[in-house]
Amino acid sequence: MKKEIKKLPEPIVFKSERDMPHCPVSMASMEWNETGSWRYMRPRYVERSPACQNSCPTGNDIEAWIRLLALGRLNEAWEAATLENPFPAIMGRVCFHPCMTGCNRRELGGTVNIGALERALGDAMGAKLPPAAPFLKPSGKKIAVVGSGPAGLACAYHAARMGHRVTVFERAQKAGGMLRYGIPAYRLPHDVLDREMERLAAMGIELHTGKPVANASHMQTLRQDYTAVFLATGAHRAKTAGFESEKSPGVMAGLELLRQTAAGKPPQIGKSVLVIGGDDTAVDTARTARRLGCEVTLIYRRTRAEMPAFESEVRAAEQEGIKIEYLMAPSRAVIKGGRAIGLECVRTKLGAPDESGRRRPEPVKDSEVAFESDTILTAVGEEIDTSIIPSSLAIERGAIKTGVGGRTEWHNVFAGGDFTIGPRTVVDALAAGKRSAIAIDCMIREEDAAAALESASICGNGPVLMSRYIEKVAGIERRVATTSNTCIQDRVTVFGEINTAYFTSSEPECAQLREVSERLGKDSFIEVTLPLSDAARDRELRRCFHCGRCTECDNCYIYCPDIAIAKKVGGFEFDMNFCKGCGVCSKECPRSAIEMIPEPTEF
Amino acid sequence: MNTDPLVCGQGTEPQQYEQRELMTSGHLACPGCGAAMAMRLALKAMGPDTVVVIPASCWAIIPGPFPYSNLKTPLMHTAFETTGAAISGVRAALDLQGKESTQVMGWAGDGGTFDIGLQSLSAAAERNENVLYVCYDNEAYMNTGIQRSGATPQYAWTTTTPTDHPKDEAKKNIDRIMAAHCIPYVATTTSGHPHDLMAKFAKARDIRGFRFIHVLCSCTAGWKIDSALSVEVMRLAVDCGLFPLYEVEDGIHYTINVQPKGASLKDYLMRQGRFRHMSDEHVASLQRQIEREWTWLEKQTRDS
Amino acid sequence: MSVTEVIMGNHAASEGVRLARTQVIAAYPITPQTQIVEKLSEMCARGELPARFIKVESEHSAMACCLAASQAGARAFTATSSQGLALMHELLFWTAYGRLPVVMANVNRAMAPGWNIWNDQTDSLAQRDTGWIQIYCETNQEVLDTVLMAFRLAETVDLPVMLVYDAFILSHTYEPVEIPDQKEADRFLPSRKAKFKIDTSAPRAFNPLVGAEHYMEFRHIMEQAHEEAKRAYKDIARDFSKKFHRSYDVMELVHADDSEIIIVTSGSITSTARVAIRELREKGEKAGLLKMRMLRPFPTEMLREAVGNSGAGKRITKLAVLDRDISHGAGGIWAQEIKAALAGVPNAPQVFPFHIGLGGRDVTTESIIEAYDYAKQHERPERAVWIGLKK
Amino acid sequence: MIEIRIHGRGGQGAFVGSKILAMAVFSEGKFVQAFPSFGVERRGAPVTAFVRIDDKRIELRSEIYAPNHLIILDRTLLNNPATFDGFNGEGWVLINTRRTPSELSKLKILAGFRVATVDANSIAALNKLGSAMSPIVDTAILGAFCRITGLCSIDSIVEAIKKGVPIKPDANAKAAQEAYSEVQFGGAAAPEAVGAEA
Repeated sequence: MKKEIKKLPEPIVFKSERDMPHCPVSMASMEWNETGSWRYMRPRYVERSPACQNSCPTGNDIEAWIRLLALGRLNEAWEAATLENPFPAIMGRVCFHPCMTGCNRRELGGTVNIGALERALGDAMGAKLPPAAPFLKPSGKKIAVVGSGPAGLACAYHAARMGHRVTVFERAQKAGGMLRYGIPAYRLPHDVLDREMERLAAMGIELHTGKPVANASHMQTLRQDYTAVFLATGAHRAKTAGFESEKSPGVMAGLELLRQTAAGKPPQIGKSVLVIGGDDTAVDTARTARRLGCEVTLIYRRTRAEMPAFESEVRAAEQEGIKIEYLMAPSRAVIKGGRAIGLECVRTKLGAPDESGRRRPEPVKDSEVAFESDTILTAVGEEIDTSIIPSSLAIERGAIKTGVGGRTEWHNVFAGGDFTIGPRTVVDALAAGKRSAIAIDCMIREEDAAAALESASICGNGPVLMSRYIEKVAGIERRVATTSNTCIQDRVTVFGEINTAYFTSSEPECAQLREVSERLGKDSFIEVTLPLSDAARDRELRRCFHCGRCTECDNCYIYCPDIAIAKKVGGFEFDMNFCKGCGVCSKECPRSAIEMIPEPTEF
Repeated sequence: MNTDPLVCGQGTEPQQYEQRELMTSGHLACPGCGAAMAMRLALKAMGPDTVVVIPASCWAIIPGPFPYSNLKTPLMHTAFETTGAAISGVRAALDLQGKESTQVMGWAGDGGTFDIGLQSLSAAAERNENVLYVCYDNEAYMNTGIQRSGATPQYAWTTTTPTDHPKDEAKKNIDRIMAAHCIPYVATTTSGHPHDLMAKFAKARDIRGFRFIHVLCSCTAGWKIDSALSVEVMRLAVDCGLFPLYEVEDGIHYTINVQPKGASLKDYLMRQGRFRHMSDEHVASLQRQIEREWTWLEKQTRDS
Repeated sequence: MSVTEVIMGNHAASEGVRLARTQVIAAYPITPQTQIVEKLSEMCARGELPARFIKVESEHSAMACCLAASQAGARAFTATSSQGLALMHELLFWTAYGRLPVVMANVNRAMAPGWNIWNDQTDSLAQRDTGWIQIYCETNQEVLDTVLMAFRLAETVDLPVMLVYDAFILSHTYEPVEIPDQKEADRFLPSRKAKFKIDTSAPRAFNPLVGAEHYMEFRHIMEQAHEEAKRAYKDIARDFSKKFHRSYDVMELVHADDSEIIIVTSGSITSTARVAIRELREKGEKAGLLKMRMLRPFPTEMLREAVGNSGAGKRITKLAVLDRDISHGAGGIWAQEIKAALAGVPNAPQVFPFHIGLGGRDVTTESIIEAYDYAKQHERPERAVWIGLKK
Repeated sequence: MIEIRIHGRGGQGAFVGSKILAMAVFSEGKFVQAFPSFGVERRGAPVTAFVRIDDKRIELRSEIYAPNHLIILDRTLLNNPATFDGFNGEGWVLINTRRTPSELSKLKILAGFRVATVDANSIAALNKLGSAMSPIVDTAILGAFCRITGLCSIDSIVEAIKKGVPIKPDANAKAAQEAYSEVQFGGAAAPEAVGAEA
């Protein structure tokens, strides 16, 4: 064991009574008395992964930026947030925040409203976001990214931070992919998106828009010109809803409405609109149509309980006057003059669960209902346009087949995001982009990507952390340091490890929505969700448990009966000369950042 | 005063506790000693211009033997029953030397306060001496090996109230006794509530006249608890209502500082070896005592 | 300029305390001491004595206050008697072993039960092992003077001093006392300078735990302080005599030259014994008188020199020791002390122990002569003789 | 040496009287000693106080067994034979009473004694010393005592009263002066005759 070195005073020895004072009076302190020798167990500071971080596919170090934000250290908070997840302002708005599902605060009044805080962080940086500096020296390697949706941008971002030169090719006129063309501006304003794109450009990432990578030969050229290629063209093809006369005019994909509206050229869809579907795209479609001045009815086969769209979005849609018909399945479009002018539907009831676990809707006999419509918008899911996939690459379940880090069968071609199989969410796309960036870096370094990804992920199978990767490959510590002498543990902090005595049960702060009249007014694509007020933000920041991380709350320091914990800049230090090993510091740590371990012994 | 007992450790911000240490390491308290915590926190609040007077108690041993001391303030050890008188004497001498701003803090255990020292304490309070008297209460004669005192809770085990016949009598209500002296300040706190404790000491420091602070301090040996639970049990004592945290000013103005969180009395008791023999009937009886006390206390609060 | 006034013994003590510029007084009423503190209260109230007078709830607390005040550097005084002194017992050790120069007046009163408020020295003599210096006074003048000397001695050797005088016979008796003026007193008794004191600018712990590895040394150091007290007392007495023209030795031998039988007294009996000796001498007896003033430290060497018959021509054959006290099962305390001091001294006189005047029984010249006669008539002492006992 | 014994009842001021007498005599250059009967003083209970006067330092500290003078502050004490214990009849018996010495001379217990009387109760009451029920007569009687014995001057008594009596010094002094004038001692021997050898 390492011997703690500290010069302690020597005990006083009186050789003669003549050296003694005339009365019993103290001459020195007790600091000669090393009470550390009384110890059976010793404390040590540990750092464990907060549950939120583990629940985020990107491994966003939410605790760190919440802590820094609460301390008013905005730039550091930004830096911490963008280490793992490049787009706080975007993700604060569009992510479904699996982190909040993981949040241990759930047990004591409700999960921390991380989404609102993330948006607050992103917006706090103002109009000009600071470009992220590379961690590593320029590698001189060129990487092509095809598709500027979240997966592509994430890959580009992380690869650039690792010192590679990245070029992004985007078919559309503007970068952003689904962020721009799939998510309506009232949810994600385009200026927010533009800001992020500018920031990527400022990092040196070349963004070529209006440049479709149209076919396989084009792709071959890319893989020769670039060290690596990352394909992330997404899934843009709307699935068919499967009712009669679906191909007729007067029926269009909801996605198409969203795309054209985002491009600034909303189509003419008339006054009365039916939207078919129950996912977010369906709701987005309905609300977009509503904003274009339509009367909108949403038709969904199941009940509200089974609806995949966010509850809050559905509620907002209803507020905005969108009528929802549950347990209603379309059977055929009513055609007049070659154009669909209505929809015939049948009522459904819920039967046995299907493979998704949801109860299957079954038509109810003789329950036909007819709706009139100017336009029928379908939004029952998207699929990949597999036509750009070279024939020599395998296709699996409608998507390109990939291995570790999204690597395809072509050794320097990787793929990710909706273009591949897997959960199709923005945050998953960001995670995929990061994984591929690391895999590409491993390829360049000629290292085993599988091993690298495993060691960079929480508990070996959780989210992959850029902080761990760069620490491993380059020894660069980018972890947001909590306290010194910390033993970092690859463990996720569970609620039972939180000392709830130090927290009161409190309700989360919820973001307010803009008034409906304003949402549907002149500037109808104005952002619906309002930011948290400063006070609400500050309250919400303080609801975080900071699971598994020292916040320098002083508990250990203030309780230590042996004054064996010193406050240092950036944390605390145990004085093992005096620590008696009582364990109070560990027990009273609100967030389980101190553990007791057996006293090391040589015997 | 911020009366949130949980403020410590709750937020992100460092608590900005007084960092100056007026107590050194190397002392002879048991691991996890609540009384050691209390002294350290109290001195942080009182500051270095403080004289501490300690009678026979664990704290007569904790500072260490001749020729040492673990306090960076003057410390006078005095006879068991004399704290009230000794602090009066020190006060008088300091006043005559023009050191009227120097604080004199008596620091006696429950035996030295509830029992043998009550006479001199009462007299000093009656004279309204300008001193602070602190009773650090670990609810038995711990220094001599856990014998019952007037502060030992009913039904508790001690070596003189064995489990075959645990303590019959309820804990003496020293706070009411002291409040009845109509002194400027009486307060209760625990080492498990550092913020509350330090705030009360800081408040007491700025009051002239006789001040009495009753600090509940866990004793791992006497309460038969794991040392790591030292703070937790003190907190539970408050949260189950058994040890109310309140202040009495001028004997009449009552303020309850912390509302119990409604922790279970049984949970508090069963964590401690000294209570583990208690029957449900005993627990219920103690619960009734708690309720009576709170009814009384809340009435005082309303009336003041 | 000094003034002479007819005052009671208790007020003589109070005047001494005033002249000593005592800073902290803590006391509790007990007959026959009460007038000391009543007078001091008046002095404090009138501002004649700028001291803090702490009206404590017991003698025990009185001593606790005083020792604490002394620890904090103040000159502290208290007064008590009998039961009150006994109640202080524990704290007498604290004061002495803490080496705190507190001065206390103890007015000798008998111990209860039965309740007895009258004169008897058992109360103070029973405290002989507490480490205090004890000085017994014969007159009211001596009471006042001894307060001043006691503070000076106490502060010279860092030991507390108990000045002792008899209940009523001195405490309540009015007689002329010369009261020095403040300047004279100040010239004799400078202000206190403590070696260590409670001081937040130089923090120390006082009276901590002392283990076996140091305890004996502290006792030895303190024993040396008692030895030093004997030497220091001589200097102080000499200086006192020079400044005030009144001298008080540790002991006083009257008719040293030709006495054969010496009556040994302490306290106020001495005065009456002086009359008795005069009467005896008028009848041709070679009677002498030895007044013992200091019990602790016990003046062993001086006693041996005074009555040990080492000088040429001296032939003291008997010491009749009058004890107004009793250590039950062992007899008179002064007699024990004197016997112990003379043990092994060749040609030492025989010690005849007498109990006299217990519990306020009046001591007359006749009763003293009775003791003398007994000593004269008996070749050697047997058991202690009780003078005036109803048999 | 002259020894004086004062008999009174608790509350009459016997001890204070002994002190004042001692102070007055001391002021004229004599040595003095004054002390009470050592006991628990209770209002109304018989008490005694003692005064010794001498030209040289007084060493004797025993009680007084053979007083030269008796001062009796309450005439009911005449009924108590102990009042006259040890009194050799050489000096005065000064009694606080309305009666004249000749009226009292018939009393057996006073037979052969030189008796002086003074109505100290009335004097004290007139001077508002104490209450009508229990007048404080010590100062008044001292005026009478110094007149009959000549042990000190009335001026010394007055001075001593002013110095040593904390309450109503002027009224007390006036009482002493009135008693000095009013004391009846029936043409007995000259005051200086007694104790002159002291």
